[in-house]
Amino acid sequence: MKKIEAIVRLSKFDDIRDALADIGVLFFTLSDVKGFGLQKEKRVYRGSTYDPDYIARLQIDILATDDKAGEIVKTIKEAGRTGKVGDGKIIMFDIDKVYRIRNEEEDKDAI
Amino acid sequence: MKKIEAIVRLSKFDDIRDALADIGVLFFTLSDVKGFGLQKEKRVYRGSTYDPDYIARLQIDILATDDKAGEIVKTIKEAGRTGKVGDGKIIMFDIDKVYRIRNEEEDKDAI
Amino acid sequence: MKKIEAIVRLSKFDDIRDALADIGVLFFTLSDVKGFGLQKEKRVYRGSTYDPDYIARLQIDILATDDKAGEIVKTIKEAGRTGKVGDGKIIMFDIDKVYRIRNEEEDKDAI
Amino acid sequence: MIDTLLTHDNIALAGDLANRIDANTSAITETTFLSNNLWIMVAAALVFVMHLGFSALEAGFVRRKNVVNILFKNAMIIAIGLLSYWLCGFGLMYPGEAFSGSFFGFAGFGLNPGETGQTSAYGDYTYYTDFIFQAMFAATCATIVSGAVAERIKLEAFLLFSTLFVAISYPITGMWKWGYGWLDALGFYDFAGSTLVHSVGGWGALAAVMLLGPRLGKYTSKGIKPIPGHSMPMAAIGVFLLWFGWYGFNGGSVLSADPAGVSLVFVTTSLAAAAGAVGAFLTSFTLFKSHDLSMVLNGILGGLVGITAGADQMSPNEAVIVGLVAGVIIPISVVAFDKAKLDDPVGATSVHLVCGIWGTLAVGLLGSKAGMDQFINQLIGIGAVGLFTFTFAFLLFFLLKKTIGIRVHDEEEDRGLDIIEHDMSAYNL
Amino acid sequence: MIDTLLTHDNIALAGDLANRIDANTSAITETTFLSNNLWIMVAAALVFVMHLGFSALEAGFVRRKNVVNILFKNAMIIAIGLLSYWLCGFGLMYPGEAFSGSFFGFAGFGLNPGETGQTSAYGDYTYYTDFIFQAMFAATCATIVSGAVAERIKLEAFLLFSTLFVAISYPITGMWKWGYGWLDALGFYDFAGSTLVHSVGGWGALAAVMLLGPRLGKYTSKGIKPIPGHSMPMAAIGVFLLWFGWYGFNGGSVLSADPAGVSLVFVTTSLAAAAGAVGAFLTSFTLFKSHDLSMVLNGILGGLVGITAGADQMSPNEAVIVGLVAGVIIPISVVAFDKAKLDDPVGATSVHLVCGIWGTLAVGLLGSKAGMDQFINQLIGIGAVGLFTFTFAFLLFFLLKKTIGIRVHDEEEDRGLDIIEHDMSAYNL
Amino acid sequence: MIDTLLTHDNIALAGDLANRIDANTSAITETTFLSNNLWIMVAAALVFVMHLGFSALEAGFVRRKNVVNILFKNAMIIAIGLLSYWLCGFGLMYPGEAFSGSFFGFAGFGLNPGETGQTSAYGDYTYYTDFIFQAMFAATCATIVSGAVAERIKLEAFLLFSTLFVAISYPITGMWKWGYGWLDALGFYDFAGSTLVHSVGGWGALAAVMLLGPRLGKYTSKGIKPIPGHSMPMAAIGVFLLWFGWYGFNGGSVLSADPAGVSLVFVTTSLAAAAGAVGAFLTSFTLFKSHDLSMVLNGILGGLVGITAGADQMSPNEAVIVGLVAGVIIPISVVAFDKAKLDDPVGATSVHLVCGIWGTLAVGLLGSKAGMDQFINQLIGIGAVGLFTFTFAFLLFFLLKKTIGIRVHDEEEDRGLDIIEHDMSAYNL
Ligand SMILES: Nc1ncnc2c1ncn2[C@@H]1O[C@H](COP(=O)(O)OP(=O)(O)O)[C@@H](O)[C@H]1O
Ligand SMILES: Nc1ncnc2c1ncn2[C@@H]1O[C@H](COP(=O)(O)OP(=O)(O)O)[C@@H](O)[C@H]1O
Ligand SMILES: Nc1ncnc2c1ncn2[C@@H]1O[C@H](COP(=O)(O)OP(=O)(O)O)[C@@H](O)[C@H]1O
Repeated sequence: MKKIEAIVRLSKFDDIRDALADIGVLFFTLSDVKGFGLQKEKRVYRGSTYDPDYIARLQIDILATDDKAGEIVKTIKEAGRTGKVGDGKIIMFDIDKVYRIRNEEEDKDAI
Repeated sequence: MKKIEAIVRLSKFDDIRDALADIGVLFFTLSDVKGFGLQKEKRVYRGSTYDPDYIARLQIDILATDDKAGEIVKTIKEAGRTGKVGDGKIIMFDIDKVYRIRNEEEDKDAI
Repeated sequence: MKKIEAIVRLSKFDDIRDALADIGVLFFTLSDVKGFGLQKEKRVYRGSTYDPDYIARLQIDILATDDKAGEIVKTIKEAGRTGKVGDGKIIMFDIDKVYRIRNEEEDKDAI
Repeated sequence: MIDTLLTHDNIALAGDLANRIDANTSAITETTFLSNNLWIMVAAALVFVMHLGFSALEAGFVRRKNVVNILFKNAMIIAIGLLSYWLCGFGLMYPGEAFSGSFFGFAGFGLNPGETGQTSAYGDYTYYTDFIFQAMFAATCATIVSGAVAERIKLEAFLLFSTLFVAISYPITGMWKWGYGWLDALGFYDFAGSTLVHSVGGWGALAAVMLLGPRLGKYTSKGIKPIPGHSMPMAAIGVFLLWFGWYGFNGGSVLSADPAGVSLVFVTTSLAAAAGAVGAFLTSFTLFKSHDLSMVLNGILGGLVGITAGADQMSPNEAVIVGLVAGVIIPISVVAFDKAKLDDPVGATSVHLVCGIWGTLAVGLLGSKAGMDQFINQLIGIGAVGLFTFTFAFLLFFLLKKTIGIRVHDEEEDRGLDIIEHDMSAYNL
Repeated sequence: MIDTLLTHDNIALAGDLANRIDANTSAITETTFLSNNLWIMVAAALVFVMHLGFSALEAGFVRRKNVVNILFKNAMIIAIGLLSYWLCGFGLMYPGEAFSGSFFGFAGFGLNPGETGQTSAYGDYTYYTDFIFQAMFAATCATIVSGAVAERIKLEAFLLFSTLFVAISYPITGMWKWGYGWLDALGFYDFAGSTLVHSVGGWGALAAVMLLGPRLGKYTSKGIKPIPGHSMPMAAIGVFLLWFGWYGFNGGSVLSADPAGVSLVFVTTSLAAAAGAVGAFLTSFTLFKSHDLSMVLNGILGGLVGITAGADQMSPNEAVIVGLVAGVIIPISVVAFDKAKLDDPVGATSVHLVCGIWGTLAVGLLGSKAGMDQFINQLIGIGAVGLFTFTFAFLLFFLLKKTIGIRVHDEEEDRGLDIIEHDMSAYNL
Repeated sequence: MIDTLLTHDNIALAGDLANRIDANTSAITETTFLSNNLWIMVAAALVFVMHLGFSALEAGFVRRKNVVNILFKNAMIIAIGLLSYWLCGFGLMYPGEAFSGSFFGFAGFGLNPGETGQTSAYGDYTYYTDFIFQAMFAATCATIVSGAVAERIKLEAFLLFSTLFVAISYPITGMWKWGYGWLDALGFYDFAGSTLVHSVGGWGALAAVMLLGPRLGKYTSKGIKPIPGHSMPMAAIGVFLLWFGWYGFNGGSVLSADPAGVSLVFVTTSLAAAAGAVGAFLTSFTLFKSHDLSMVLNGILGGLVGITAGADQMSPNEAVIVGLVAGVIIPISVVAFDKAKLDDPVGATSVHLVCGIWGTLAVGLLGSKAGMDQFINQLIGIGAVGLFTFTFAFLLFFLLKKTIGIRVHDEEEDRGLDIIEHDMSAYNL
């Protein structure tokens, strides 16, 4: 089993969610994160212009079976792309175990 | 060493924390996440009923030694269970290294 | 490739960021987390003294190539240290793949 | 001879007494003038509070990413409103007797109290009190628009629109009734502005909403996707402050501190607001099986807008009916506008336009002026003011749309107006 | 003959002058009436602001998940309060002279100003002014309960309770003193309602808290686990607004704009509030070694509640003492209620009940009415009103508990009332 | 004989009429007194609202971690302000005729209305009204300091400073002009306190900021790093409430309800605030290419502070100029203070000190008092008050710095004052 973590633009989230739904991925976990990266924003406060250093982003965590993982990555990449600096990153890594708290299902059954 | 990530109900957090304390796990990291899953909630705003898509959940991250990990998972599963859809997931995966920032302790000593 | 996750003090974040910048690490992802650990704080509300259980902390996630990872950990440890209980933890683990959403770059090129 | 002397003295004495009586009489006039004027000034300050109320309500009903923008607009509107009313609005709305019964008039730019403007000769209050009370009203109509167009309009377009709307459109239709124009001559009645202020704002909002289109993602193929406001407490605080300010809006519209008149208005205003809350509560619970705070808040406002046209003509019992009906209207109207895909984040069209129309009609149906003739006059007033205002607002927005553009790009809307137009966030660490 | 003529003329002239003097005299009466009435109306509007103050304070002192609920309750309370006072409350509280000295009376449903109600013949203000000022007070007692039962009460149960509490219980005990009932005849003194409004609300709150039980997780085996309010700024804004509104609550209770009377009340009210802050600051710092904002805010309110019974009887110096003692009481009382496991999220029982009692007793200890007799009368008043109100509230809540239930399920409480009762959140993106 | 009798009767009759006329005359005096007094009391309540305005504005402009602290300070300031003004401030500021034209005087501790203080013999309002209106002003100057020193000052040091500043420094310079001291004799003019209140607060703020140093991380080697306030809505609500309160601050400073006077002041105050918004909007957009809400909010306040010295002397057109200039000053001044590394989180020095000076000078340049002599008098007043206040504040802060310390440790500043000083957070779940 894989865990996929994608750091994406806020504005692309709806597209990504719809695209994931299209390939049958309806379950995932989302969190608010701050991305420090290439993309910069201008801020002005009381006469001083500055760069807030980070941009608000969303992190999507998806647990997936090995065979499904590639498709999920591809889907996020396509739906999340604007082509401009700041589109974000996806990582994927192996996990040992998945448990469903509700019952005794594990691993593939629990995803 | 293992990292355990559990996505749990807000309402079960206190029980889980107490249960973890009972088995000696007092240290962990918590974050607010949004769970997209089977469980749905009803919302009404200005005459339109809708589904907010997600439910607020908590993610508990615990670093544990290999021998302790199983017990932790079991504890969370028991304390976090209501039996109704939406109880959440636990994953477990291997990590290479743990460092304590305060001093030079590493790995098991740092947990 | 490695993923490094560091749980650090809010007050040390600026130092850590500057130190990371000095070694060329300008990109990372930050999130707000709550740390349950050794460090305690006193709170008083309406005549009752209590312990809020957790302390607000920041989690820094950095993707790094295997050769760079050690230096990053060292940098965070040094810049994040006060020597007092509560400085936090760093973990490191292997990841399979990194993708850049913006284009088709992968792995090292995507970091 | 002594007698004669005495009587002559008497005459002198009587003359002296008469003078002293006259002095008293005019002192009484002055002190009554002072009290009446005081009330209108206090009422003006209360109407000012409504701008805070609107700001808080609208800020509460938009998303976090557009909060600075709505506050910026509201802070500028009150400024623009006061200044443009000083520049020409007051002159357009109160052109003077010479223009009685007409469609248009102008007393000239700026303020000119003349010789007697600041004395009791001017009326129950001074010229400057008159101005400031009216000026506080003026900006209201633009604030109403502000809420309806929130989260997607370009700042410059909105500020331009507001300036012209408050400086030209509002005072012209205001003059028709309050400036003794043709609607006044006709017998149209609108005590404190259900039509002249609230519907005017509502028509402007409707025109804008039609030309702007809905917020991205509101009306999807799968149906309506509500976009909840970012802070219910802020919205609630706004509504309470509006209610508070309404005591000045309606109470001050008696244009004196007449105890019988103002106290009746306080009672009708209060009861209508309360009944509006209950009406919206029951209706929205019946329709949606939910205790929707945003509906109750709008219901209160609906009740207040509804009673505004006839606050001095209704008995307490009638005020309860007016408010109750307004409260019932609100949820139905909000849903209807949504069905028509007219996206109004704060419900300004339902509250100010629909309940404004209801309140104006109510004067023909209930209260001391009720009657067929009055009802027809009310209809004419509603229609005429609506036609003029909607046309004005529509053409102006259309012109702006074709020139500088009225709507931000989708990407900008997505990112939020706070960052795009103001380079700042409403909330920070 | 000329003389005779002249004198006859004189008589006519004198008659004329006398008429003009009479006209002046009655004009003076009217203008004084106008000003007095104006103040009571403005005071009514200020008391209205207190409902905003309560809403903000209570919203600030509850958790995020119960904010919509508390706002909904407060918006409905003011509506219900005004409407039920219109329906029967006013008639129960001011049944008329026929019921002087008695325990109960009723003037009939609805409002009936009669022939002279809207004229100066009615008093220093009109009948409608009288009604609206009193009506604004009435809802206050239910708002006080609202804060104490927050975060766990069922909405329907609360709304039912509030309606009956405001419509029946409050006016009956109010009548005992302000409606010229038996307590008034006895010599009990309660200027603006330390007992009749605040303690009444406080007794209701106490009964409710006893029957409801504490919020989940508040009193654990390991001791008290405080549940901090979600927004201190909102609570602070609420307290400032309450203080502001109190100028109407106490100042208006002079029932005229009498300069000496009202200005004294402004001073005593201000100084008591200030001293309450200082008292709570010092006491809570001494006891808890912390600068607890929530205590200082409650201390201000304690000072205000404390001075309310004798705001017109105290010198400024005495007002400082009354406020200081109230401020000292607050932290001690809050802790005592917590020790007794009576969970009151906003401190309503400490502020309104305990300081209400203190303030009422203070009239017998300090100020121009101080004395043993007065003190005993005060005790009788406190006891009688307390007994009646507590019994009424307890029985009503008990009945509701046994029928529709008064408390949400544990799971629902955990999830928060906003989602459970209102299907919405207070804060959104 | 009959004639004689008649005439004698006439005399008696005339005497009777004269008595009745006299009774009317004094009744008129009383009723005018009642109305004037009423206005000053209402104005006092409005000035009270300014403290809420300041609290909200300052809370909005600081970071989340220092919100409880700023609210705590503001709640204590109004308490301390009222109590210290009761204790000695009023006596120092209005020492009585005996001290006319002098630099210092003292009427004694506490309040002493004397025989006639609560009657019309005292003036257009009662002694207690006088006190409460003035007392509300007094605390303002400390609140101004509170914003400038936010996020880093020690609570105890600040409370000590405020107490002495309000109890001693403010009334002494206030006495120079309003207490009929030497500046009044000289011809210095400051209607409602551009200098006596706002600049005084501003000088105190400047001294404190100089001795405290900037917040950590504000001025870095890479330039200025702005520290955005945590809540723009709260700041905006604060500014609207300040504007509202200003109608009492300036309107009440007419010291009667004189219709001509107060209504002019309402108009000039409103237009200056509006022009301040526009001035700040245009200037900050020109300079920074951004629609900076915080600048527009400060611009409104700048306009209000600017008009305060001459609100009764300016025509509406002149008021617009005064406000516009103040609005233009704001962004320039804010940047200048930042360049000088004087860190003032809320812009108190720019708003209250700089615009206070501008407003005071404006009386010599515009309006009915304009002229070279007046201009010089204004300069003298600004200089004298500034010198005294700055010296007092600087020495006091210096003393505190050397004794108990005025600044929290870096670590504490980093953690936030809410946890460090109050063991609590402003926002919770
Ligand atoms: N090395 C990294 N480690 C962790 N997160 C990263 C890293 N590099 C980028 N990110 C995350 O990805 C986001 C987007 O990256 P950015 O460099 O702005 O543009 P792009 O995605 O086009 O390369 C960043 O805001 C940050 O959250
Ligand atoms: N494939 C997945 N990837 C990541 N998170 C998931 C996944 N499936 C479920 N979750 C998380 O677990 C939570 C609970 O899952 P849900 O499907 O609602 O019920 P249950 O736990 O009973 O299966 C979700 O809200 C989501 O946060
Ligand atoms: N076993 C653990 N699993 C996950 N997070 C942990 C664990 N132990 C500590 N942490 C995180 O590290 C933070 C700091 O740890 P703490 O025990 O307070 O002090 P120290 O870092 O000095 O050992 C905690 O607040 C928590 O967020």
